[in-house]
Formats: sequence, C-alpha cells, structure tokens
Amino acid sequence: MDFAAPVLNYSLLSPILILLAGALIGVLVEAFVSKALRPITQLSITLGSLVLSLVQVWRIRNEGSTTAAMGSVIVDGPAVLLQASILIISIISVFLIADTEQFTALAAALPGSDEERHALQSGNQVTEVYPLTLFAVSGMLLFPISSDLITLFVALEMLSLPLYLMAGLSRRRRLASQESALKYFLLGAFSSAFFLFGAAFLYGYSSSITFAGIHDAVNGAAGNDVFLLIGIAFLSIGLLFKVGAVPFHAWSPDVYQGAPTPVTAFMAAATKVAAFGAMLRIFYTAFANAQWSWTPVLSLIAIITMLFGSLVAITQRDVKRMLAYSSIAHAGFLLSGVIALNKAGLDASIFYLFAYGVATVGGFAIVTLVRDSAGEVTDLNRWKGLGKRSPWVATSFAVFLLAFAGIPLTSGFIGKFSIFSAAYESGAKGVVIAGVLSSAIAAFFYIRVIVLMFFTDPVEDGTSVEIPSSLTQITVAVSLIVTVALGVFPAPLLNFITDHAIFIR
Amino acid sequence: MDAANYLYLSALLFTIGAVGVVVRRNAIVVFMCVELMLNAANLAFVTFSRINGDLNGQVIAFFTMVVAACEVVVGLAIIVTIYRSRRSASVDDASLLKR
Amino acid sequence: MTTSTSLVYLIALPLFGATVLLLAGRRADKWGHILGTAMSASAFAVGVYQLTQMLGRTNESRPVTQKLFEWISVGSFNVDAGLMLDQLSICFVLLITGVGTLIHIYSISYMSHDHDRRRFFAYLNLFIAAMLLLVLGNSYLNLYVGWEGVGLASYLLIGFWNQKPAYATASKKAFVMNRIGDMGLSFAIMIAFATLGTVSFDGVKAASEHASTAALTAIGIMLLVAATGKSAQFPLQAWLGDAMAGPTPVSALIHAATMVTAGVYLITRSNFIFDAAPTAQLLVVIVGAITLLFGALIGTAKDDIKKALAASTMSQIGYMILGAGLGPVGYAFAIMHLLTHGFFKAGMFLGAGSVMHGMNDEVNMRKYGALRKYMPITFATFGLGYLAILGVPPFAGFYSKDKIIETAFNAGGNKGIILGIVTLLGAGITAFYMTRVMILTFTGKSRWDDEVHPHESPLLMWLPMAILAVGSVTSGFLLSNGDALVNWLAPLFAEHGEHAERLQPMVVSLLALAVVAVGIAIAFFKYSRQEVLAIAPENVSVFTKIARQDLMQDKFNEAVFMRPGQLLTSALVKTDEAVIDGAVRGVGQMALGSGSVLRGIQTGFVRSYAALILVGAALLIAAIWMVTQ
Amino acid sequence: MNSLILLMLLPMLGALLIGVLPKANETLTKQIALATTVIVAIVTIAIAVGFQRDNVDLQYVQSYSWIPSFGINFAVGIDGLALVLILMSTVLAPIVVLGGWNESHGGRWSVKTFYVLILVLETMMIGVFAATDVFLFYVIFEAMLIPVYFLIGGYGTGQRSAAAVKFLIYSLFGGLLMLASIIGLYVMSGAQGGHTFDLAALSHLQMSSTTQNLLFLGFFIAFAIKAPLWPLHTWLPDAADSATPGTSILLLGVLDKVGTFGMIRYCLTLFPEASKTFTPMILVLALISIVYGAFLAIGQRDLKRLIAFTSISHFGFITMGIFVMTSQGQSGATLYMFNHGFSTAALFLVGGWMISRRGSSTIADFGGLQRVTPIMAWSFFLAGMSSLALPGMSSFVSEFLVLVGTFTRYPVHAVIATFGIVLAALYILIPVQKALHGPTTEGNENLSDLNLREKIAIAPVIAIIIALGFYPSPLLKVINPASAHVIAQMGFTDPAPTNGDK
Repeated sequence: MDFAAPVLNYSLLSPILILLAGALIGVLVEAFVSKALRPITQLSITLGSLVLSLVQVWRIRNEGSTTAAMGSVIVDGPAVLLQASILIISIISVFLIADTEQFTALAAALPGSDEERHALQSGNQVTEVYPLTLFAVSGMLLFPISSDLITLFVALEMLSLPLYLMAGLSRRRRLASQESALKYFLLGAFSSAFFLFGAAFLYGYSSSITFAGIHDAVNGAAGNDVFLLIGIAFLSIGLLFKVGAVPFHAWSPDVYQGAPTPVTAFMAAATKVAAFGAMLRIFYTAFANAQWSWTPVLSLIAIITMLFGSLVAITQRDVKRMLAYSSIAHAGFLLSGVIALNKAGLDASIFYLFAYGVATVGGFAIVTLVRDSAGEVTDLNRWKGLGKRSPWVATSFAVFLLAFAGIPLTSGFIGKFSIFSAAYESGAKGVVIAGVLSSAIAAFFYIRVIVLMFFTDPVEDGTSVEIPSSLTQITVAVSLIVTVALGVFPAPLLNFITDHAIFIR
Repeated sequence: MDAANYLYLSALLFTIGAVGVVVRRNAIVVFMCVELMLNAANLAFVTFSRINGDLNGQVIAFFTMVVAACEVVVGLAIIVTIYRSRRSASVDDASLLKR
Repeated sequence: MTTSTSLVYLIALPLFGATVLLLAGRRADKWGHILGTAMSASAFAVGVYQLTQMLGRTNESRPVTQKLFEWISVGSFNVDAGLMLDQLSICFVLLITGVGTLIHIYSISYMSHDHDRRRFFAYLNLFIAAMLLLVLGNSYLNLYVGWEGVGLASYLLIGFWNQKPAYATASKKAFVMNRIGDMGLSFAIMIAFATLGTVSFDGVKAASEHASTAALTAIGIMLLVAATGKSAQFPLQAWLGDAMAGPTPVSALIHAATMVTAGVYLITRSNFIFDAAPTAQLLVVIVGAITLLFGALIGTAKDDIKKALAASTMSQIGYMILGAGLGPVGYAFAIMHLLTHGFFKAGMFLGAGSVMHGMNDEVNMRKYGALRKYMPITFATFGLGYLAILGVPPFAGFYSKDKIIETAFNAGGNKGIILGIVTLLGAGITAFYMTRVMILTFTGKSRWDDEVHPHESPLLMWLPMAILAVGSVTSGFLLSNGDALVNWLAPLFAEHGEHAERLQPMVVSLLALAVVAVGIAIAFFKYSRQEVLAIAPENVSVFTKIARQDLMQDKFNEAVFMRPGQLLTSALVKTDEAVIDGAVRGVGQMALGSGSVLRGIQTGFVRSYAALILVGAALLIAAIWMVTQ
Repeated sequence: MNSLILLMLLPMLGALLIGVLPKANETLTKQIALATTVIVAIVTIAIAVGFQRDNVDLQYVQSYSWIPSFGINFAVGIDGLALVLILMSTVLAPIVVLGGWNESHGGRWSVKTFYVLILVLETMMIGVFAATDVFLFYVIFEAMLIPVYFLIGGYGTGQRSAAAVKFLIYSLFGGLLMLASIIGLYVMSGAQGGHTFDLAALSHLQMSSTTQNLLFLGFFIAFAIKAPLWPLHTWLPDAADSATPGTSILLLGVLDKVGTFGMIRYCLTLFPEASKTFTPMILVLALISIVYGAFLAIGQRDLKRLIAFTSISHFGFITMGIFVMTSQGQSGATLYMFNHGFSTAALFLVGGWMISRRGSSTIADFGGLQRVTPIMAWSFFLAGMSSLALPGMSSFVSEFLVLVGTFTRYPVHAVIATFGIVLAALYILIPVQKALHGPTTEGNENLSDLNLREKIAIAPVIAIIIALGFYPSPLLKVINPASAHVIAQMGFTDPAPTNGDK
C-alpha cells in the first residue's frame, strides 16, 4: 500500500504551533537560563508567543472555513472567534500569573519545611508555570476546532493536564492547593474516561471518527441508536464536567478556591470558552439532527445548573467560592445557548463566552489585590468597607459583579439578553423562565457584596489593598473597558460575530 | 465468536473501574481504577474497529495509551506530593475544601 | 339670562383680603382688621349694587351669569368656572356679606387683645369668599369648591386657638364629619354626570325633566347627605356643639347665620330634583323633623351658653330643612326662616360673646345671673332676639317659623299631622330652653365669683348687636309683607296648586303661641321660682343626663366608628409588617435555606464527587432513554 | 440636534463638569448642579411651548441605530403623556437640589458624588419617558436603579443600606420578569417580519391570548412594583423612611411614575386584549391600595412612612384611572401623576425640613409648630391640603376626574374609592394636629422658621399646586389628545349618559 503525504495547512494550524514552540522554548529556558533571568525571559516568551498567535489568528480569519490536517481540525468562523477569545483572555490572565507572590517557590518542597523556607529566601520561583500555561492554551485552541474524536480527546487532555499541575502551585495554603490539584486531577481523569468511552460508542455507531461522519450517520439513521445515545451521553459527561454543569460541577468550587487565584482566573475564563466552543461544535454539527434525544435532557441540566449555582452562591462567605458557584450558574445560562441550536444561539454563546471570560479575569484580578500579611483575603466579611479604603478597586469589582448579574449597560446584560432570546426563539421557554428566576436570585448575592464593600464600615483587621502592579492594572483596566464597552456599544462585535460565526462540517 | 461479547466485557470493566473509583480510598488505587476505565474504552474501540472493519479504532487505542501515560506522569507527581506533605495517600484525608 | 362682569368681585375682594393678610404676615398686624372689614363691606356694597340692578329687571331676566374661564374639560365632562346670581343667591349674598361685615366690625373689638387678630380676619375673609363661591357657583362642582372651602375656613376658625388640644380636636372633628357629608355631594355629582351627562344647575334642571325617578332619587338622597354634614343635621350633627370652640364671632357668622345653612341652600337650589323625587323629599322632611327635636332636646340641658345656642341653631335649621322638604310651598318659607334666623341667632351669639367678654370668657350660665343690670344693651338686643326665635308677634320668628308650622300641617294626611305636631312641640321646647337661657343669664341673683367684674361691651361690639336686633324685629315683617320673598323667589320654583288649608293661619299662630307660653311657663317655674345652683346638680333625671351628653351622639360615633376604625388600623399595620412584608422576607429565607441545604452536597470528599458524577451519568442515561422511548 | 437628545445630554454635561471639579469646593458643586437643573427645566418648558397640542403623533422624534443585529434603536419621541411627565421631572429637579441643599453632607461619600448621581439620574428620568424603543426603555428602567440605590444607601439615614437593598432586589425582580416579556416580544417580532423594538411596530404584533396574557403580566408586575400597588408595596415605606427627602421626592415623585406611565404606554399599547382581561383584577388591587394605603398612613407614627403610605393610596387612584378606560379616567390619572409629583414634593420638602430641625421623624416629637415656625407650618398644611385633594388644589381636579371617570363605568369601585377621601382627611389632619397644633411641646420651642433658600424652594411648588387647581386647562389640553388616543386604540368609548335608564 502507498502512503499519501498528509497535507497539514500549517498556516491554519500556526496559532497552535506557535504556542507549542513557545512552550518548548520555555522548557529549554528552564534548563539553560539562570534563575535570575528566568522570570522575565519566560514572561516575554509567553506573552510574545500568545500575541504572535493572536496576530496569526487575525490573519487567517478569512482564509478559514476549511479543514486542515487531513480534516481532523476545522478552521471556520466560530473557530477563529473562539481562538481569538481564548488568546485575549489568556494574555490578560498571564499578566496576573506574572505576579510571583501567588506561586510557591518550590513545588516539590514540603509545606513549612526548611527547604521551602530556603527556597523562599533565595527568591526561587516556579517559572515552569509559563510553559505549562502555553501548553494549556494550545490545548484550548485545539479543543474547539478539532473535528474528530481523536483530536478532541487529545486536545482535552492537552488542556487539562497542565491545569492539574498549575492548580497545585499556590504559595499560601499549599495543602489546600495540592488537595485541589488532586481533586481536579482524579475527577478530571475520571470524566475523561467517560468521555473516551462515549467516543468509542460514537465510533461504533457511525463507524467514523469525524463529526461529519457521525452527522451523516445520524442523518442516515444507519447504525444502532443505543450506541448513539450512550455515545452522546458519555461524551456529554466529559464536556459537562469541563464546563462545570450540575451534577458534574463538584470539582469547581474546591479547585477555584484552592488553586492560585491567577490560575483560577485563567481556568475559569479560558477553559469555559474552550469547552463550550467544543460543545457548540459537536452539538451543532455532529449531533444536530439527533436533538430529539438530547435537547430535553440538556435543558433539564441547564435549569438545574442555573438554579443550583445561584442558590448555593447566596450562602457563600468566601469570594473565590462565591465566584465559583456563580460561574456554575453561568454555565447553566451558556447551556441554554447550546440548546437553542440556532444561529442566534451560536452568536449569543460566542459573545457571552467572550464577555463573561473577560469579566471573570477582571473579577479574579481584583481578588488578587485584597490581601493581608498572610496573603490574599478571600473571606467576604473582611471585604467590608473596601469602597472606603480603595474606591477604584471596589468600583471596578462592583462593575464586574453587575456584569455577572446582567445589569444593563454592562456586557453581561447584552449576553444574557441575546442568549435567552435565542433559547426562547427555539422554544425553550422553560429554560428562559428558570434563567430569569435564577438571575433574580443571583442578583441578591452580587448586591450583597456591593453592600459589604460600600455600605458597611471597614473593620481594622490588617486587610489592605495591594497597590496593583502595572500588569494587574492593565488586566483590570482592559477587562473594565471591555465589560462596559460591550455593554454600551456591542454592535461592532455582534456584527462581526454574526458575519463570521458559521459552522462548517 | 460474537464481537458483542467484547463490548459487554468492556462495559463490565468500565463499571468495575467506575465503582472502584468511588469505593477505594487509596489515591493510587483510585487512579488505577481510572486507568482500568480508559482501557475498557480502548477495548471498546478495538472491538468496534473490528466490527466496522477499519483501523481508526485501533489508532485511537494507541493514542489513548500515550495519553494515559501522560496522565500517569502528572497524576503520580500530584499524588506523591500530597503523600509527602500529608503522610497519607488516602483521598478522604484531603478534604479541607468543602461546602 | 343676562351676563355680568362684576359678579367675580363679590368673591375676589374678600379673597384678595385673605391672601394679603396671610402673605403679609405680622407686617399687616397694624391695619389687617381694617382691610378685612373693608373687603367684606365692599363685597356687601357690590351685593347691594347687584340687588338694585336685579330689581330693575323683570323676573325672567333677573338671573345674572358670568363665565370666568374653562375650568375642567375632559371628553364630555365640561365644567366652566362660572358664576350665577339669581333671586335665591342674592338673598344669601346679602346675608353673608351683610351679617359678615357686622361680625367683622364686632370682631375688631372682640379680638383686640388677641395678637393673632390679623390671622383671624384673614380666615374670616377666606370664609366670606368661599361662602360666596358656594352660593354663586353655577354648577354643582363649583358649589363643591365653595362647599369644601367653607369647610376649610370653619376648620381654621374653630381651631383658631388650637394651642388648646381640645379645640384642635374639635376642628378636626368638624372637618372630618363635613368630609363625610362632602362625599355625599361628590356622589351626587358623579351620579348626575353618569346619568344626566352634566353637572351644571341649568343642565341638570333641563335633563331632570326626562330623567328616571330612580336616578333623581339617588341624587337627591346624596345631596341630603351633603346637607346633613354641612348643616349639622341628623345623623351628622355631632360636630356643631364642639365647633363652639371657635371664637364667638365665628359661631355667630359660620355656625349660626351662614355656613350651616348651606344645606338648606343646596336643597332649595336643587328643588327640581327633589320635586321629582318624592322619596328623597320625604327623607328630607324626616331628617328635618328629627333634627329639630334632637337639637331642641339637647338645648334644654346645656349649661354652656354657646352650646345651648348651638343646639338651638341645629333645631332651627331642622325647621328650615323640614320646610325645604315640603316642596314648592316650603322653599320660600325655609329661606325666609333662614334669613330671619340669620339675624336673630347671629345677634344672640354676639350677645353671648358680649356676655363672655364681660365675664372673663366664662361660658357656664350657672355662673351668670342678674346681668341685665350690668349689660343693659346686651340684654336688650339678646332679648329681642329671644322674642324673635320664640315667634312672638310681630318679631321675625313669628312670620317665618309659623309659616313653616302651617305648611307642615297643610302637608296633608297623617304626614301633615305628625309634622305639624313635631314642629309645634319643637316651638314649645325652644321656648323652654331659650327662656332658661334668658333667666339663667340675665335675671335672678348673681352667681359669679368675686374677681369677675361684668361690664357692658364697647361700641364696636354693641353696635352690630343692635343692628342685628333691629333685623330680628323687622325682617320677618318686611319679608312676608305682601309675600315679598315668596313672590321674589317664585320664578325659581315649580308652580304649586293651592293646598286646601287644613288650618287657618290664625289657628296655627294661636296654637303656636299657646305651646310657646307653656314652654315659657315651665322654664319660669323651674328656674326663676327656685334657686339655681352655680354647679350643675348631679341628682338629675336620666333624661337630663342623656341630654347633657348630646343624646349620646359622641358615645355612639365613638363606639360604632372610631374604636373599630382604630382597631382596624392597628390590625392592618401589624398585618402589613407581619404578613405581607413577612411573605417577602420569607421568600428570601427560603432561597437561603435551600441554598444551605444544597451546599451539603459539597462534602469535600473527592469520592463523593465521583459518586455524584456516576449517579449523574446513570440519571443522564435514564433520562435520555426515557425521552427517546 | 434633536431637543430631546439635547435635554438628555445637558445633565450629563453638568455631571461631567462637577466630576472634574475639586472635591473641596462644595458650594460651587451645588451651584453648578442647581444651574444645570434650572437650565434643563427651562429647555423643557421651551420644548413644551413648541409642542403641538392637538397632534396625537409622537413629536420631537429622533432615532439612531444602536444595536442593529437586534434591531435596537436609540429612539426618542414624546406625546402629551410623556411631555407632562418630563416637565414634572425637570421642574422638580432644581427644587430638589435647592430644597435639599445640605442633604449631601453626612453621606458616605462626597458632596460631589451626590450631585453627579442626581444629574445622571435626571438624564435617565428624561430618557425613560422619552424612549420609544422598548429595549432602550428597559435599559434605562433598570439602569435608573443604580443611582437611586447609591443615593439611598449612601446618603440616607437609619437602616439605609437594608432599605436600598430591599428596593433594588424588588425592582430587579420586577425588571427581570419584564425582561422575559421583552424577549418574548423580540422573538415574536422576529417571527413576524424582522426583529424590532419599535413600540409602534410591536403594538401590531399578532399573538395568542395566552402569550399576550403572560407577556402582559411580565410588564405589569414590574410596573406594579415600581408604582407600588398592593401587595407589592412593602419596599416603599422603608425606602422613603431611609432616603433623604430629596431622594424620596425623586423616588416617589418621578421614578414611581415610570410604573404608572409604563402601564399606559406599554401594557395598554402592547397588550390591549390582555389589559382588558386583567382589568377587573387590577381595579380590585387599585381599590385595596387606595383604602389600605390610607389606613396604614393613619396608623403610622413616623412622618416619612406616613407620606409613603399616602402615596400608595394615591397610586391606587392613578392605577384605577388608567384601567377604567374612560377619557376622564385616563386624563385624570395622567394629571394625577403630575400633581402627585408636586404635592409629594411639598410634603417631603417641608417634612424633611421639620425632621432635620427637630432631629426626629416621629410625629409625636413635634407639637405646636404653628406658633414657633408659622411659615413652615403653613407650608406643611398646604401640602397636606393638596394631598387630601382639597378643591382649589390641583390634586382635587385629577382625583375628581378619576372618580367621575370610574363612576361612569364602575360605579361601585368609584363609591368605595370615594371613601378614601374621608380617610385622607384623617391621615393628613392627624399629623397636622399632632405636629402643628396644640401647645408647643418640649424641644420644639426654638426651632427656626424657613430661611430664604427654603422659601424659594417651596414657593413654586405651592404656587403650581394652587394655580393648577384653579386653572388646569393648559395641562389638560396637552393630556386630553393623548389619553383620547389611548382610549380609542383600546377600542373604548366613554359611556353615554344613561339618562337615568328611562
């Protein structure tokens, strides 16, 4: 038999390749560059490759809409949009990651050991976090564009594995951090096993591993429906786990709380985009014509997720945990975009993902700023009177919260409106009602935080607000501007999305 | 013999793995159960590849093995760290974060 | 119908006075009373001018109208701010401005020691303006404005000394009970608009020709309710007694001569409605009858001279209402009694004021006695008023009251007999309690304390009294001579066939005089023959006790309206807090509660999370299987 | 540039100007705020003069494309109804600034912030009435909450933050229900020829009666919370209790009107059938509000809460007038909105001054003020008279119109509502007696009477109240065409005189 040399269309893959290259260089830097120079070198390499890849994404935005790498990835409008969102979010998160205060000096050292203390004194830093980030991002870029089961699975692991490690790198409360890493890892592996098993049955059903093939099989109604259903169910479990939908959400509060805040920000924002990107592609292309089987179930999950997230968030006292639950609720809102299964739903989801991601990074960026001698203060009761202590920080946080709550003139409102109207259009009125209800519930705890910050007097307990480093400032500023701008003048972005967001099979 | 039996087997293995994850305490064992689930999936792939009469399934199986290997690397690293700092590999001890 | 441009001045002048006095504040203290009096006097002048004009015209063209501007106009609901002066309203205009001016003059001296005199005159002017609007408005809605306007003025004047909590309460009581009456008026207006499509007097009159009795009866009854409120008729009479809290000139002007007679005006003005609604008319008569006895009975037991007079006012207005309820025959007599009553009752109130003036504001008649020596003029004027109210010929009451009694008898059938007897009885009781007042106040031996030095009031006070006394002597004769008033008003009312006179006027007068004589005699023996105690005796008959408490009217209102109302209010306040707001808070609590329950899922044990995923997977399969089957 | 847009920009400019000022110079801040509001008021009057009364179409129309992909426009335009309410809002604004000259002190934040919030709020007040695009309306409707929230929570007294949160949660909840309905409209418009939020276009949507009822409820509940209708009122007393008088005036006088305004502009226009379906129920709620509000007002010990409850009663009247579907009812309700704005303003202004002087808002703490501070007492008395709709006060005209309009179609309702006027006498005269009459009680002896600034602030309010009481035609002439238009749209005609059913 003779082999045809595979055609890869490197230009279309270049965004990912650039990142991988940057990551590898990063690894080498770890080996060959002196401790002192590593941080700055790594940071510049990471930022450089991210920006470069973003530029690349911009350049291929129109030549896209074709398959690449022998049809195992598809670079179409949504792909470009999602990749761009992921990259932008990653860039502003990297600014946070650059804050060395957040990461342990020596991951291998025991918490509280001399080794650790010594490493601290010697100003050691885990610069490995940069290459890890790049690996994760490249996985995220691949996830939403992969168009067959292998690539999808590989991408999933590519983005997950680095995150598992990054979650364990916190400088303070290391036990908790490591615990979160363990939980994330075990459950992640567990869910990816489901994912894989589901993939197997889809392959068995359609005797093809590409989405196109599955789609055709569904249309042709060839093959055994039981396989299809098992396939859809288990594959969904893997994806729902990533987006943190109830009942596969259990990991997210613990991990969000335990992981270093910059990682949490990155994870919360970027992973959601990637995972939902993949989900949209699969459900809109591969499973589109089988919606009779999955929309009801997914709607149910969406409703439960919204309500659960909002209800539990009310009771939270820890800001990171609260944001975690709120992100669960948002996962529910986003699911209604998947259910919509129409153009409007796709556009809305993409807009929502970007807006929400940016706001999330901004929100966590603020969290990194509120500290006392022992590091970050995440106990909400100690956020009292933040508005007095540092009005700007408090105000920006309030804006992000209002965006989460979906108050008009913030990006969150446009997102909510568009995604709900899409769902309503597709007849999922129940989901919309639930969404509205849970938004009302959610509003309650967002407002409670605002009250804490502005309407209660500060308690003198050494809680102080870090003068933001210029990088963090950039992050906050960018997120703030985007959040407000998308609230007041969303038209340009919306138009752009509407023009580009068309899936091809 | 009927290939379907292999599917039953893989389903059985998968279930055993899944249940194992839930019932076993030791992190290593839990992790091994996960591996078992992955391999169950592999078995399913290979079987289907046999049924469908193409190679994709077998290719995926190889990919899976590689990925599993990577998971082992990462996983063990984390588990070992936990073990060192906690002097225990029981997943139940790691429950600081809750509610 | 002739139009005029000067009607508005009748209202504008006193209104201007009120505004200036109120806005100018203390600066006007020097000349405030002058301005007030001048304004009232000039209004009177305008009134007289209008009268002369009117006399110069023939019956049909006598009414004068003036449209000021379009007030409210929405859809078919159009009300102009328009005035109308006809034979009926001119009587009121002259009474209001005339008596009003006299009382202004009286007050200059009476209030001279009060450092708020300016404010007093402002209120008086305000009242004059409102009262004139009431009688000049050309539609029920314009009347309504004046109607509540006088209510406001009366509220302000009753509470003029509101630093005394009791007085403040009295004013509030008056306003609220009046409002209840006003409700009746607004209902009447609403019904009129809904059924007849208009609220102007002419419009309603025209429409009433072919309107259903039901509608007219409804309107009539509601107007009656309004009248009972303003004219202190049963069952809304309770405020008048307390209204005596106001300075005495106020009692004279508002609560004797003018405002309280507005009800009579309203009914007479609406004659076309009542004539077509017998039921309503009958109710009017009944209310009048009840009230005239009710008031008279209260009068017999009062030791407070002003309250005694107030009760008498109530009873006299009962006569007028009764008269007005007797239909076309009665209207004119009701008005006549209203005018004569305006003179003699105002006169007597001013007299009472003069007495209080000389007695350090003592109002308890048991602490008077033998005052005729000390204040002869007051005695004289009061005495003339007394004779007038008794209906002794040839004094004013004789002409007006006997006419009403006569008409009552002539109403025919049992109705006539009952009403006749009631009115006669009323006359008798009136004689009794008025004689009692006279005796207790002016005759017998003095019962006042030593530090009191009774003295006659100054000129500015006795002059108005004198003038009113003249009125109470002559007005009756003048108005009834040659049926002057009857003919004057005739064009306004429906023709009425001559009733078969069941009793000759002469007989009625004799009967009346007899009853009156009996009344006087009883009073004479009871109070002049035996010693009067300075402190009211407690060992009196239960009837006296009840009468002293105004026949339990306040107890009744308290038990039936106030207490339950207060209970309801406090109950509602609690409900609002506990139930409604509680429900709202409950929802919040529920959310929180369910949140903390759901929180329990997050045990922190990774294996339970895995289990959760496993269960989730199972449910997912189950769900999908269910939907697809 | 379109004068409405200009009108909306002016306060923003003022806010910016204040924003760039140094914190220190508080007087200048206040002066700029005052100047801005006065200018806005003048411009509004100019607009009112240029308004063609008999033209029922929207005027001063202007529309910019905002979010084309959703068919959303920044579209404004006014009819008689909107004009009257904008006029009320912009005339009240300078009075609030002048009357509450020192309210901004003792807040959590600077004087500067206070006036920036006020001015931003004014822009939104104009916008919410002028919007002709449902989405734009909703955005402003919701965004308005934020400045008010901070005004209450930041500058109020007592349980201010609790009250602010209660207010916000209540309103947000209503707003979200409305959002659901708006989404429904949007989707339906998409199904019927292109997504749009243009009010006129939406009013022609075809929808099943069930859908219409549901969407109607979404809007109506939101508005019933805003214009507090029993039993959704419990946020109002708390808010009014905690807010500064000025804020309360804007809250009760203007913001709550958005509710009743919305009932006419959106509920009736968009869902005529559903409106008819729910009318009986709504009328009952309105009646309950009238009586219930009055009784609770009588039962209050606190002056501010008392005023709040009187407003609940008054909003009952307005709602009733709106839904009885007679021209008298409609015009009466609209006029009522205007008048209520001013009489509430008067009550809160004077009440506020009394409270700040006495340092307590408990009615029982006052006594005999009439002798100590005659002018203040008189102002309060007149404000009260206007609140109990004494003839000669503007509120009488509107209340009577509502009653007459109700009677012609729902006599029983009108009769019950009329009992409200007796209760009104009680809830006004009780505080008047306790606070102004009687002997001057301890602690009130040396309260100071109104100063010049306060006199200047209250004078126009009382002047307007009385002037419109005697001569309401100028307003009615603007309102009548608009309300007649609504009635006609709804397919109603005034009941003809039954002529006593003969």
